[in-house]
Amino acid sequence: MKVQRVFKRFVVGSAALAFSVLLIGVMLEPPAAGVDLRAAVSANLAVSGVAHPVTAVLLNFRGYDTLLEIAVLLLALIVILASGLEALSSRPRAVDPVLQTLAQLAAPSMIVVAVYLLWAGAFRPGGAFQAGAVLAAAGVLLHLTGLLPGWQAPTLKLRLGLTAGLLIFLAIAAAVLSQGALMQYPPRQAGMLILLIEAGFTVSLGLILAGLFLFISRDPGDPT
Amino acid sequence: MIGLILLPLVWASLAFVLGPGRGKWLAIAGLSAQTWFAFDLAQQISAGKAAIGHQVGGWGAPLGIDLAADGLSSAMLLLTQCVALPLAIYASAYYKRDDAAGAYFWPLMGFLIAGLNALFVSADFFNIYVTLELVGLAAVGLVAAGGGAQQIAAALRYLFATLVGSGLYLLGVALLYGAYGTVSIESVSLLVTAEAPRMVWIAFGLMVLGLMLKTALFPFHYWLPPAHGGSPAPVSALLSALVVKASFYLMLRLWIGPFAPLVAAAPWLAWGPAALGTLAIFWGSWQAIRTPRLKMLIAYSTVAQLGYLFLIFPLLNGPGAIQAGVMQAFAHGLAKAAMFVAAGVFIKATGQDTVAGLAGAVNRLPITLFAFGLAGVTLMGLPPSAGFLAKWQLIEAALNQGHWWLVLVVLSGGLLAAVYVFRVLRQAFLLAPVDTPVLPFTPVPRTLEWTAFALALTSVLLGLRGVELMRLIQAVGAVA
Amino acid sequence: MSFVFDVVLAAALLWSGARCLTTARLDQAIVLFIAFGLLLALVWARLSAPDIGLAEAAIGAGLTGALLLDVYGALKRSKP
Amino acid sequence: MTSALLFACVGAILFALGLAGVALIGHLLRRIFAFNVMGSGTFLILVGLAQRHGSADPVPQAMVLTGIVVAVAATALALALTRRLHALTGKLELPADEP
Repeated sequence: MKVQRVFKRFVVGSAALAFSVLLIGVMLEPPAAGVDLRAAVSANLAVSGVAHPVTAVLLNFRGYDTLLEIAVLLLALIVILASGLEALSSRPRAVDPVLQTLAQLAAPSMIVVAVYLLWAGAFRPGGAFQAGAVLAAAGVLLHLTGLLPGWQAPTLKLRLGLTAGLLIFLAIAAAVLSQGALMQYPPRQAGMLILLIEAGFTVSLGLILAGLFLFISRDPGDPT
Repeated sequence: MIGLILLPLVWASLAFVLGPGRGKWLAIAGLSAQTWFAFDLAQQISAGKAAIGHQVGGWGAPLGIDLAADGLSSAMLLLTQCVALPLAIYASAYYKRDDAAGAYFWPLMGFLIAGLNALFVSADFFNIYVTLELVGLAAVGLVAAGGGAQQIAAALRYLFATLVGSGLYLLGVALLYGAYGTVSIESVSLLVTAEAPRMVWIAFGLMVLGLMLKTALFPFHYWLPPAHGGSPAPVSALLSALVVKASFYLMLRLWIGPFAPLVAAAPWLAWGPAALGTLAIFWGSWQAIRTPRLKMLIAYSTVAQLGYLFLIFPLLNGPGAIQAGVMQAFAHGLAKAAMFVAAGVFIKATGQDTVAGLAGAVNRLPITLFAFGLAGVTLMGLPPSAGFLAKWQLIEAALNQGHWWLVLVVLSGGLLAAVYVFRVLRQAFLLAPVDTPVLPFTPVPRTLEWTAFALALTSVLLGLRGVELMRLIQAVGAVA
Repeated sequence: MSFVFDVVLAAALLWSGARCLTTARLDQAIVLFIAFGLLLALVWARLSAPDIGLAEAAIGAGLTGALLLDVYGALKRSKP
Repeated sequence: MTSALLFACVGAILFALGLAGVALIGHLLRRIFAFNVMGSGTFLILVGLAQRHGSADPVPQAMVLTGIVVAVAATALALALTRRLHALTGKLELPADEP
């Protein structure tokens, strides 16, 4: 049994080593002739509605990926809910009151930071992802300091918030079908539409990421 | 085509907003509309349009993401909707109102169908990765839903298999982008024809390996039986009929599409999948013959039946091979869905999941048993079923190219299938032995029995309407 | 000069990744995993990808790290 | 050799390391780490290889952002299932392969 395990380790380990050597070897070879998308991105940046190339790719050129991605995120949360949750522990968390005050002060400013990041994403690094992450961090902070109880079952309001990002995105993507294609934003309104999508995205992303934490983070109920 | 992606996303999210256990009517309505869309699309393509495309965002590849439906993808779309709709009707009667396992069934199923449809029409390597994850995570969620320790363990095993599979695929995508600077399938096809550095060979190998893991081809099948055999019946049916077919479709699509120049340069590559497929047929059938549990028997039968799909790879140069593969996907999809839902009826009625527990079922559940038998006819490949047509096509293609041993594999696989199907039927037709007490018997909703019957009947009757399907798939030959 | 920094960064990233998978103690592995995420965020900054750096630090290291620590705490509490 | 190519090579090693880890490690939390190391390796290859000769390329950067969110979703899901398994069985490893 033990010999078998050592043997398995040896085989898998040397296979992994050989594979990485091979991979590095081919990566050092000169590349084939290909496409350069950098030129295409900068040529179309002006009509994309945003000035930051990464945001333009994420929400306009390859916005369809992002649409499916928020579906993946929502899906992960639903799976966690579906796989069954432990009952909430009745034990209160022991928290320092100083920490609580700090968290109370920090949470509103984190929301301000999130809004700033969302707005800044149009022309510099930042955007819905980062803003949503900050929102989620605010939620986690409030939870850890005992100010926000763990979520038991999602209420209707919460479910609406969780899906808002996907539903707004779907609605806008389908509404512009009259332009000829899914997600074909008219260049003039593109900036506004993208901001709208990003706003919904931020709220849902924040709630989902916070939800990942708040739904998972619970102890098995006291066996009484 | 767009409706087939947007509609399930919409009903899945709305079903989640409505709350646990709600949304079945939304799902059934949505799936009915989708079925109509799928038929409409298939009709347009068989009427002569070779392929229907859509440029998302109006940018066009390689900057944007393209969608494209040809005969092959539209056939898969048709299969997906035609299996999903009866399964939704079945599930609406299967899950009781406050069943914890069914609380989030509808949103999960919606995302699964959306992911499958999006996968079938995507023409972008990276976009396909996202759809693969959507399908994989939804499938894992369905396995895990409301389950006990065994189901959670099966879900975790499945999760790691599917994540490693898509991880390998994603590395392939990364290498392709590194080699060519694009992930549009069309652009990559042109560039591969011009020049294929070694990096592209590795990318191809990684993608094929990842997809074989996701399709549970022997010896990567280890995750399938616990996941498919341990889930509630509607879930097992969705997974066995559709989810594993998606990664097979993708592998076939890559094989005959962008990477065809590589395969042409090294034709011996095709014998790898075929050899593994052969082993899968024998190993899966053998396990199905041995296992005491009914749903495990059906799950192992899936391992075996998936093997046939991979036998077509050495034959792809000649005519008829793609048709044989897609026909097998249809036959197995419909028949396996029917078998799993029939098994669900047996389990609901008798409260146990063993082959032995079926004794005397013929008097109580004749319709369900008949459905199981019909599905078995398809799996064995007896005329006039779709399974017969698939095997006939496969044998014809193999004989045309002089690979007589493939014929032997197909024929002996059919015999082995007969052994495990008759194992179930024999038990069911036997009267309950006198010395064991008659098991308690709960009546089951009629809907459950009739949907099983409808699925099984379709799998047999499809054999009579095979010509239309063949003509639809012909449109692939033109594109590839 | 900056290439030397990159080599050191690469070595640190590899070391933390490898140690994270091989160390015997679970709490050390979690800390190493978070350190791996933070080093990775630095790498993204060096690859002129500040967006990914921000996301990696916030989601990859931050949120996943918090989740891991929480799971670890729960595991410890549930042991008799 | 540019820095981008250096990080792509690091990515290759990380991928192989993570893959070996997923194959060899039975402990579920550690297996989740291994999966994440593998994913990070892929992301480094995607961006590093694309930028090996030149300036920043926004397309793979956007893809990696998408990939990171998907990976976090998968990680959270795996953690939740692991925790659930632990609550039900008290174990952090999957039961033996064949019954």
